[in-house]
Amino acid sequence: MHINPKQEIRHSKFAMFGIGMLLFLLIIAIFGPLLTPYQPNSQTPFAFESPSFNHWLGTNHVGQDILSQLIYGARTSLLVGFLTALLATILSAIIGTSTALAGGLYDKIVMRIVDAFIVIPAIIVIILVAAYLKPNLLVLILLLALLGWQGGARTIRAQALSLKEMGHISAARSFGASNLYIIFRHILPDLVPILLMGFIYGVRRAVFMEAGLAFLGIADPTTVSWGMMMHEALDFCYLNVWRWWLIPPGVALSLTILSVTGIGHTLEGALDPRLRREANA
Amino acid sequence: MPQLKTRMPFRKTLFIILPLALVCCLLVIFYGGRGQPSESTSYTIADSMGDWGYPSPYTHYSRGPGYVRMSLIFETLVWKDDSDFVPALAKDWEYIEAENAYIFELHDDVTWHDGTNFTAEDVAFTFEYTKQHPYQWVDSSLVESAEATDEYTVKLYLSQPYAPFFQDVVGTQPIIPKHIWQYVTEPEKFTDAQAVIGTGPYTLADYSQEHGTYLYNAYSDYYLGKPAVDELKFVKISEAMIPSALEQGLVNAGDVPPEIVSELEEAGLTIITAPHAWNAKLMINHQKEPLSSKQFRQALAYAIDREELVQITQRGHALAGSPGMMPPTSDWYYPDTPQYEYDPARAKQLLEGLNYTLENDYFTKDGEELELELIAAAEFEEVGQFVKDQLEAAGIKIDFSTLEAKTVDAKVEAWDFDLSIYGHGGLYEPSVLHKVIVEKSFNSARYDSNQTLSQLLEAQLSEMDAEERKELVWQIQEIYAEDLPALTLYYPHWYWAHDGSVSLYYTMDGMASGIPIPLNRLAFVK
Amino acid sequence: MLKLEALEVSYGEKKILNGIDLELKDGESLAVIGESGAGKTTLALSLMRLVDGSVKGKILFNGLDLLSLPEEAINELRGNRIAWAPQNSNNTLNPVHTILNQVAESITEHKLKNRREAGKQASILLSSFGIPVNRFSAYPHQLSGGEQQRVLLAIASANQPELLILDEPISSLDAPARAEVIELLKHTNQDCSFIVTTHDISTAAKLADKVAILYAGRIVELGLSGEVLSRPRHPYTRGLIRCYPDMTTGKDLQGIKGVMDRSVNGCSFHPRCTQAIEICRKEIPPLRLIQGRHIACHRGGIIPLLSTKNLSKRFDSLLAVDAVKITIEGGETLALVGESGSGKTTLAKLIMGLIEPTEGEIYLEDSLVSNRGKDFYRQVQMIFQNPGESLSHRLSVLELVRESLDIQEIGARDERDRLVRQVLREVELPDSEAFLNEYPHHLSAGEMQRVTIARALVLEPRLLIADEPVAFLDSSLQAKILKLLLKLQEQRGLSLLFITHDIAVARKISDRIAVMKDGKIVEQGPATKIITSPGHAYTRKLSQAALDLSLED
Amino acid sequence: MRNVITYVIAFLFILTLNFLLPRMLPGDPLMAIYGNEALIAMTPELKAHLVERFALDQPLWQQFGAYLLALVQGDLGHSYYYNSPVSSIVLGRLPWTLLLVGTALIISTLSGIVLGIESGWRRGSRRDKSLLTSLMAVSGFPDFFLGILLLIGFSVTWKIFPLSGAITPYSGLSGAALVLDVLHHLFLPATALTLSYIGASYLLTRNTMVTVLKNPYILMAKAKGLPDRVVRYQHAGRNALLPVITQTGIQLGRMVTGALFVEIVFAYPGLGYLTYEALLARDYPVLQGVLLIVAVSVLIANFLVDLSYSKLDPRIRYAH
Repeated sequence: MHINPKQEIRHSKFAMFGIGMLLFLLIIAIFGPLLTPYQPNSQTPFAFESPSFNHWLGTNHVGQDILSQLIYGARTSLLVGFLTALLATILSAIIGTSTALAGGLYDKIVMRIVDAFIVIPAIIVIILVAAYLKPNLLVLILLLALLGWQGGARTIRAQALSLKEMGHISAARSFGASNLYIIFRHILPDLVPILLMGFIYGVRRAVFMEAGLAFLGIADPTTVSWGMMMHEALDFCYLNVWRWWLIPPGVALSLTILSVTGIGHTLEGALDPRLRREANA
Repeated sequence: MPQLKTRMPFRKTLFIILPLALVCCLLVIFYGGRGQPSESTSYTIADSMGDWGYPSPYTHYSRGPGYVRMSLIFETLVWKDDSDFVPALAKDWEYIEAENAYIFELHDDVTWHDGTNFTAEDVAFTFEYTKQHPYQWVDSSLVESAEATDEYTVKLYLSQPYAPFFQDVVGTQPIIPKHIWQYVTEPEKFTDAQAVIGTGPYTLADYSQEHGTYLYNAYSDYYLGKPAVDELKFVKISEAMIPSALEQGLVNAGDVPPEIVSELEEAGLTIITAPHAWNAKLMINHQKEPLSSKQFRQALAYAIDREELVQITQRGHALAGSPGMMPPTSDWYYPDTPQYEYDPARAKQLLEGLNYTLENDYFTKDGEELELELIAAAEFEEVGQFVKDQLEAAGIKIDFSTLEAKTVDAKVEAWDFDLSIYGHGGLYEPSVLHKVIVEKSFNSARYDSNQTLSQLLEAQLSEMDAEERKELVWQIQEIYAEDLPALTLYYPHWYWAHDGSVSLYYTMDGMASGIPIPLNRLAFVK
Repeated sequence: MLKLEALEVSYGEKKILNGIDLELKDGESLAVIGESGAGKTTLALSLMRLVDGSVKGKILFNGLDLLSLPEEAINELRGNRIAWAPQNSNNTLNPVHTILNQVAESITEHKLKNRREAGKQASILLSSFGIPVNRFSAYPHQLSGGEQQRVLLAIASANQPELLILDEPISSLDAPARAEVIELLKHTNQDCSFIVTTHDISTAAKLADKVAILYAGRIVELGLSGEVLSRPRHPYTRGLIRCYPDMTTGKDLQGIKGVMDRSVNGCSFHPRCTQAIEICRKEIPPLRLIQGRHIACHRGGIIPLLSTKNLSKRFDSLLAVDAVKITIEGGETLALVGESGSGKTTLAKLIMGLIEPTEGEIYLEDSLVSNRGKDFYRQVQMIFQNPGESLSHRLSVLELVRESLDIQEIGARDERDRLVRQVLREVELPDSEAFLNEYPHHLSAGEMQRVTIARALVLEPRLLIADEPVAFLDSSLQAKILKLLLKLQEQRGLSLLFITHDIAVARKISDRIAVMKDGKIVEQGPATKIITSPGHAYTRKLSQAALDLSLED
Repeated sequence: MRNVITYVIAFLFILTLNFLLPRMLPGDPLMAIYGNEALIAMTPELKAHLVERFALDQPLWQQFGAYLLALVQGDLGHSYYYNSPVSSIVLGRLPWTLLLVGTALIISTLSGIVLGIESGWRRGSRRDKSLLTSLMAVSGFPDFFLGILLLIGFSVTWKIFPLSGAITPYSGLSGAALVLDVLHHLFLPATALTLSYIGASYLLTRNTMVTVLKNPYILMAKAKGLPDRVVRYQHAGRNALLPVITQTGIQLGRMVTGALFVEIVFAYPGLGYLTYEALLARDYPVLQGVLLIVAVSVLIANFLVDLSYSKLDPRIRYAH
């Protein structure tokens, strides 16, 4: 099985849209401070201003520039998304491959726990924890990552198990290779596409959850995020301000999730040989 | 012979379900039914929380709206309208200074909702009962004993002279029927129909906790005559939707955010403004260096532009705070309270007087940078941010973080903070000053280092002469503003909007012990 | 009843079927044989109009053009008048329905609307295909592969179709069951026409009246099954049969060189064909009736590479070769068997022109051989009986093998050396400098024989005459050399005239055998036939001797 | 197949979390109970009384043990804020969440399956492409954002649907009119949920369809002369259904959390809104109770799905 994710992605409009959009967001997130004339947190007496040349998306209830908040919100979303997904993917890779290779009691116990976590609705646990702890961004990322690796670990374990049976790995073993050597030299490289997909869906999940928690108002209120903006804007939706206050972060969030979904969907299609198109004689 | 299974019920079911669902959708969409028009008059009040507990004295939630729902059923001896105390169950009263007691003449034509006659026994019973089972809003130790001198006369002996006795005790304590409650040992768990038998103008017809709704029917044998509104409803509507609900005519009244007021007025609704009885304060840890210095606290007051704060964080919908705590609109307000007009230069002067020197934007002392920790709950995030910005502009570095409200409470109570932002209501009756300045409650300044102030606070509580008391309260405000154990930042404007079918008003000094809600039961009676 | 006209099926650019013409009469059965990827299944499915690709041409079923029928009409035919039974593999039966339901479904769809009745009929059908009653409510995964196959056949037979298409129908059954099921199929579907696709020649032989050989989407040979299978006329058919293990031949299995490639121009078999000429590379041969057989080949089928007519040689009074008429076809191995002194070697020498014939002619591809020039020897080469003798002891291996190239003046020096090395590798000899500089007397017998083979092959001849090439070798070397010859034949499409006294060896390597006695060919024919039912007493004697010998060893 | 032990572990985890979390917090529980405004009006003796009443002065491990014991007896604790047993509060709200989630789950799963079957049947066709694009786009919208859009559009601006709640309170409706009233209120929240979650079952069905269609039994079914619809639904669809059913349990879990957000937007009186209110009122007993109930329901649903899956797939049913 040799899959070239690059090629698959290049051929999918969905994925190209996703990558383009993500890159755009990434640039905005990185260069945000250069792009915005305002500090997102700086209050002014000019509250609820309609969009104008000075404030392209108007101002909110304490006179903060909404566009600046939107741009800084991209930072939060992407930071949470990428960092969480990275952590979760690393965790799932370690646990998935180690259980597959080690087997035995370790495998059994870990997989039981993994199964249990899969059926627990993660966001409920997170809400409960967040309600008590009011986590800052870093704690939130850790929390999301801790609750987000289990599904991935299962997939990776399954994949690693089938890889393990493959000839080149038996061959490596017959040369006396250690588990570590096999993991790093043979299994991990073959797992890259699956890890990539896990990562992509991890990003989606984390972005979604961060926004949800902020929307519930149980995220760190000093961090500007899209969910927070919507949470605040919803309180004022009896005014017309929702048009430039509530809709933009919602759309930004949706576009982010959509673009990530696009990439993930394409990768998934590429990874599942059964889903690939082929003429059968 | 094995049975042949019928083919694929799934698909067929689907073809039945889908059109059915479509029809339902259409019905639902075109269904505009908002209830049939009824002949009896009905009044609907919107509330964003909805549920405020079962409206018996022991089960309503301990916030104003809970009391309001209870007060439609249970009455007090005296009550208030928009300008003064008015008779309620008691038609007349008299203070006997020698005995430190009140004699109340009761109405003789009052019946409980179950038809039983209301008598002085019920009143005496109520005050005895609260000794065992304190009613959450009234300090039962204030009444030494209650005595029914005849069928419609009751005498209450006070344990000490207590100026706000009407406001805090007899104007707040709901009277409960002896014939029902004498058998109730666990009033907090008493939630059957008997628990809501009172003397008030309304009887409870339905209460739904999950929908957060209440339905009241007029009590036709009410001693002041059958109430004008036959049916009273409280419905739950989320805060942001109340303006729309008012505009769409779904509800008759509700509290509304300030931004929408002018729009609602244009739409023909009546707007009423609440007195400024709630304030947000900058809590200062006066137990701790350098905040234990009065000059330092004054410097803080000079450094914060409270007018600007109102403009930015409240979008102008508030009054700037008075350092004496009592709002300028209050009768008790001391007109010459020191105001600490915004003056950063003065603030710097004061700090320099305390041996601070300004280096690189921030003050330092003995080489150490002056940095204060500011904590606040999320609801004060904007205010906190503003305070931080202003203090930093004045050279005081601020480490601002928002915490879970409960954590803030805990840290403040343990003196584990420098500055905090906090809010409380009740600024009607000066007795609140005692509570929030010297008492050990967590949102009190707990400031007992000024003996004069402490004595004045005690004295005003027991001063039964109104003019004398006002003098004391003025002095308190002056000293408080001078010492600044805490700094009032602003008093927000609160609005209600209603359609005018009932003339709602804000009760003088708030309903009962100070509830800033314009739902006085008397408005629905006349 | 069924007529295909210029049927073409393609998936995108890829043509799977390419101009199929076929006709099937009522009650007739046709087997379509081909290796995997030839397009058998596509052909079967296109008759059901179930291929995804684009279909051109015509499929006439009792006058109805299936390709132009509306979908409802074709659904009316499918499973009803035309039925299809695929090879059982994983998930051919729907895993979530009981087998009874799956059989009954077909009946309710077409014939009986009453479910109960249909169920009854389905049960009878299943019983008759040997499914026990208690299995009727089973799900497919609970059945064995053989049972599943029977269910599939029952489904296909459910509505007594007029045409039954069996796609590799019984390969998953074991042998005794096969015979039974074939009987059953014939019985259940009387008057039904069959089309059987298979790669299994014996099934074809048993089930079908006619066979069509499919190669790369084209029919290359079509005829009565007995005839085609015993006397294939298309090079591909012969190759296919050579590949097929069979109880009767002794010859080792041999493949066809190369792999199927659809993308070639001209005749799609030409890259693998031993007799391809220029036209084969350019034009697609049509399926023509040639001497009672439909063959698609520019050369009219397998051509005779070399033939002799009335060839005789008299040494004084001895008629060493007496009016011999043999034909060696392209790519085949003809074994010339006889005792020593029967004239075998003389015949070989005559062909090679080492001695002049007394009478008779030799034809190389239909042209009379009169003057043997270099051109002749490039096409015909010989390996001599005694390698030691035929190798000059003065020449090194390199010089020995290069000699013929030198003589033929092929290529430059470098080119010749390269060819030498290549051919040495082909005959499994080292091509190292050291070996190239060896002299014959340093070589073992086996090596020497390989060198002679290399020397013959370096000219890339089409016919190799091997005169007792293994007679001087011990048995283990014998086997190796024989294998090598077969391998070379498969790779290069060599024709072999293999001269031996040992009929057992002949049986191992030849397609046909000619038996020679006293200068005469007393019997010749397919190896199978000569071995299993020898017609001449002498042949019997030879076989007997070989057998005895092996027993005595 | 997950077995019972898996669910036991999951259940224990949730229990432990429920107990551990409140212990990690600083502060006076009384403050959380009555909130700062009310506490001003409280007298010290009342406070003492309340502390005693709620046993807040006992060491935490005793509360912990008591909670466990109570749980066994079906007691989820006492809401200080609502002043009633958590179980009764939760039970009062549960039907509305069930109605909302149930409706959305059924509609989104059924239509997701049907659309997925239709889409997967002719992969790459225009219909497939437009379905895929639009459903992917819709599922990119977070549920609460969809809800807000619907609310602002249909309730605030066009005034077609009610602003909040699950029924018109005290409208005096009964019978069919009441049902319509409930549906009228249900429509927008259910739509928001359905739209958010239809994508998942659609995509899964579609992908499974693509795989299923490559199976020889599809060809076999066509060869029987069965009409397209029968092949599509009875043969392909029926097989494509299996993984979708397995997903339903997980989907339910996601949807319950989705309902939480949607209920908040529409002030729909279900468990989600209760959670939100509990968050605002810092009513931790209710918060814990709701989350416990929700998590356990999701566990049970998953368990039931696991069980029913074996009923649906004969390969598993007869495997042992």
